[in-house]
Amino acid sequence: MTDQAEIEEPGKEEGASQVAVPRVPAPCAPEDPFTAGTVYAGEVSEDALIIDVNGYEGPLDLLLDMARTQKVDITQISILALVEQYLVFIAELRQKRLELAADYLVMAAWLAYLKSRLLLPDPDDGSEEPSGEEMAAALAFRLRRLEAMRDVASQLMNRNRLGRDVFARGQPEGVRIERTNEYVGDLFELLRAYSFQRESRIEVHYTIKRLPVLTLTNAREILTRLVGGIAEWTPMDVLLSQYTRGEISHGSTVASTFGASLELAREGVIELRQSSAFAPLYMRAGNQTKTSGPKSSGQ
Amino acid sequence: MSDEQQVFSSDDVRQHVRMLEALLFAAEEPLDEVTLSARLPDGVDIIALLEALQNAYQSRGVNLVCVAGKWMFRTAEDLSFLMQEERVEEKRLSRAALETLAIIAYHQPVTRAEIEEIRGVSISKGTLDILLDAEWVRMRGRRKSPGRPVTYGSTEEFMRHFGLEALTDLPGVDELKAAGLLSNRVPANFAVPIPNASEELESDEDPLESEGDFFEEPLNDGDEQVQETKHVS
Amino acid sequence: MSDEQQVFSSDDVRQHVRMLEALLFAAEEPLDEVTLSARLPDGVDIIALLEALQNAYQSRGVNLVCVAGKWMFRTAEDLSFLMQEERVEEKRLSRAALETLAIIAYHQPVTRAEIEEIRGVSISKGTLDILLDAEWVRMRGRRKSPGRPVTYGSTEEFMRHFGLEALTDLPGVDELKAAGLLSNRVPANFAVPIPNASEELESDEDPLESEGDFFEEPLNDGDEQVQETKHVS
Repeated sequence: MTDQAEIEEPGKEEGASQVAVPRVPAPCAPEDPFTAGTVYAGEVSEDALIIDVNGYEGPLDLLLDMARTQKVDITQISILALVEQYLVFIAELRQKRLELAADYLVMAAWLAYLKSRLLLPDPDDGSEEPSGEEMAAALAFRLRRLEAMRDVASQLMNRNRLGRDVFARGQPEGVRIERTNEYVGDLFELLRAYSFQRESRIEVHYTIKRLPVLTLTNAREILTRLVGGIAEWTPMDVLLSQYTRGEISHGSTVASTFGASLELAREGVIELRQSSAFAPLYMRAGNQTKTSGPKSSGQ
Repeated sequence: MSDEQQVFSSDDVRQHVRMLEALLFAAEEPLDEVTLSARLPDGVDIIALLEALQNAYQSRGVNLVCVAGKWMFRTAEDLSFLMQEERVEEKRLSRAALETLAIIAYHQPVTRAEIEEIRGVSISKGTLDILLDAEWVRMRGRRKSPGRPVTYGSTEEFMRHFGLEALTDLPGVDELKAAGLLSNRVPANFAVPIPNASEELESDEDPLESEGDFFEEPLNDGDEQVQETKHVS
Repeated sequence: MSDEQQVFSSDDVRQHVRMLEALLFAAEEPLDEVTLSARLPDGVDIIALLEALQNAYQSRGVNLVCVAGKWMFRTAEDLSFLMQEERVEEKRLSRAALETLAIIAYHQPVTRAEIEEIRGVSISKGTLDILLDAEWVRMRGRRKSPGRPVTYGSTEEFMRHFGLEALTDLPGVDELKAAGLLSNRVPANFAVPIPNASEELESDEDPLESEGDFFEEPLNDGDEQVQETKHVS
């Protein structure tokens, strides 16, 4: 009897929509119900779940087909007879095979309930439940509405359709869009291009200035040349003073000479000595220049 | 520029009709009155011109028709038999698709659940796809109800294909309306809404969100999930 | 089946004209008389029908025309303006075109070879074409030198477009420096010519021949050939 809840909420759309029956009876809509089915393209429904029952598209479809077999105007059908027919049909099917789509079973249950409501006198207890007649009318409404949709669908398909019965112009000329390019330029751009271009073509002779630095290579050369003459410990500053020239910065001279001296000391060409950090750095010709003994180098 | 109706000589009017005729003949798609006016001299009475042209072609092999509020020439209906060679392979619609199309056209805006309720059966995924692909059906918006399901409606292409000037031209729509058969429920007073094709959303529709929902739509509106689960179990 | 001309009532003929009209309208390509006959009832006088239809459309916005033995509807020629939508697209000049234009403006009359010498690069065929098309550059005459190359100069349109009252308004070296366009390091002998504003040919120019040269002009002046060969090798 969960169906009742559905009946109480006719607007509910979800889930077991098959039992959500409108509660107000439909008016008569006499139409020829028996032509509608014939025009449909005979494609099989995609819905494998529903097709189970002899190709019917759901319980409403089955009911509608049964109503047609009553060979009367759909507004004249006996709902009770229809309900009987449906219940018998479903019962037969269930005997043959158990796997019947749930939709059909839900409908069967609801129809069984409807049947009982139609056969028994309405309980005059003032309940909100719709009467058996209201339920029957609501079912009839749904059947007629479905039938009406089938009918108009076929009417629609039988209209003069574009591309089938009536045709648009085969060679529409369309609107031709003529594109014209209009070049724009402004004077500034023009002058800039000209100036840039002219200037880029000016032949210029460059003299590359010497950088005011003593390179490591130069320092090494100078040091190698000088060191032959210094057998005694000589402070580096004194050596530097011999070749520091005006345009070369002192810092650069010190740095490069120091670097070169480390290299030469490693090679044993000179020896270095420093008593403490930042104390004057002394150097003299290394052992290598006199003997080939082990080199020593100090920091 | 000016909206005022000017006085034109009959020669002028004849020339305006010629221009209209040329424009409509050449057009690749139906043209609305605004577009047509824009290409004619200022101040012409476009409606009167269209009527004159329509009358001139009334009995000819080609007729001027208005579909979905736009004007186009097309071959006369009674000559359909002649046009077999032009006919393109017809899309064959399944019964489910046909019914769904009719329900969408007559009941729009309508949700998937409502379609299922009318047909008494769930719609398979492919059915709506076919109709959307054919450009006969479009997603209109979302119903302001729990789950905010997508609402569907018909398209201009639908109107063009079936030669409908407006949705009120749908066959039998007045009778169905009078019979209350276009109602989702059966209201006591049978005040039934006519199909609504307007671009505007109904008061109970929300616009489709342009973001986020795109990939979930059109196939997974609220009830789809339930459906899918059912199939699997 | 039968080639005999049958006798038709005037209603029949009217209907045949309608059929012809619909066929020609819907056809995706022009149709010849044989094809048209095959789709009309046996024994119709296709030529007479086509003529009748052609007359009916004579003064309309659309005409029935026969092109290469095939029939088709076409927009009336006097209304073709309606079918055209002009769209002007603004384009900026390429750097090469800008430089060439500037050189022509300052150094005119100048030959192609001279432009190339100043630029240090050869000019592509398209560059001069663009400037000639834009009507900023014109051919003035021919240099009295071997090969008699064409000399180029600027046009009035050039002055109008770039807002120059006279060619002598083009800035000189000092002004270009002041504008920061030339650096201050340009050598003292660097000169910018004062453009020659006169329409008259220079003493070393001949007028362009109006005959004979037509097909060689404007794109194949003397040095073009040399240039091309150079490119290939």
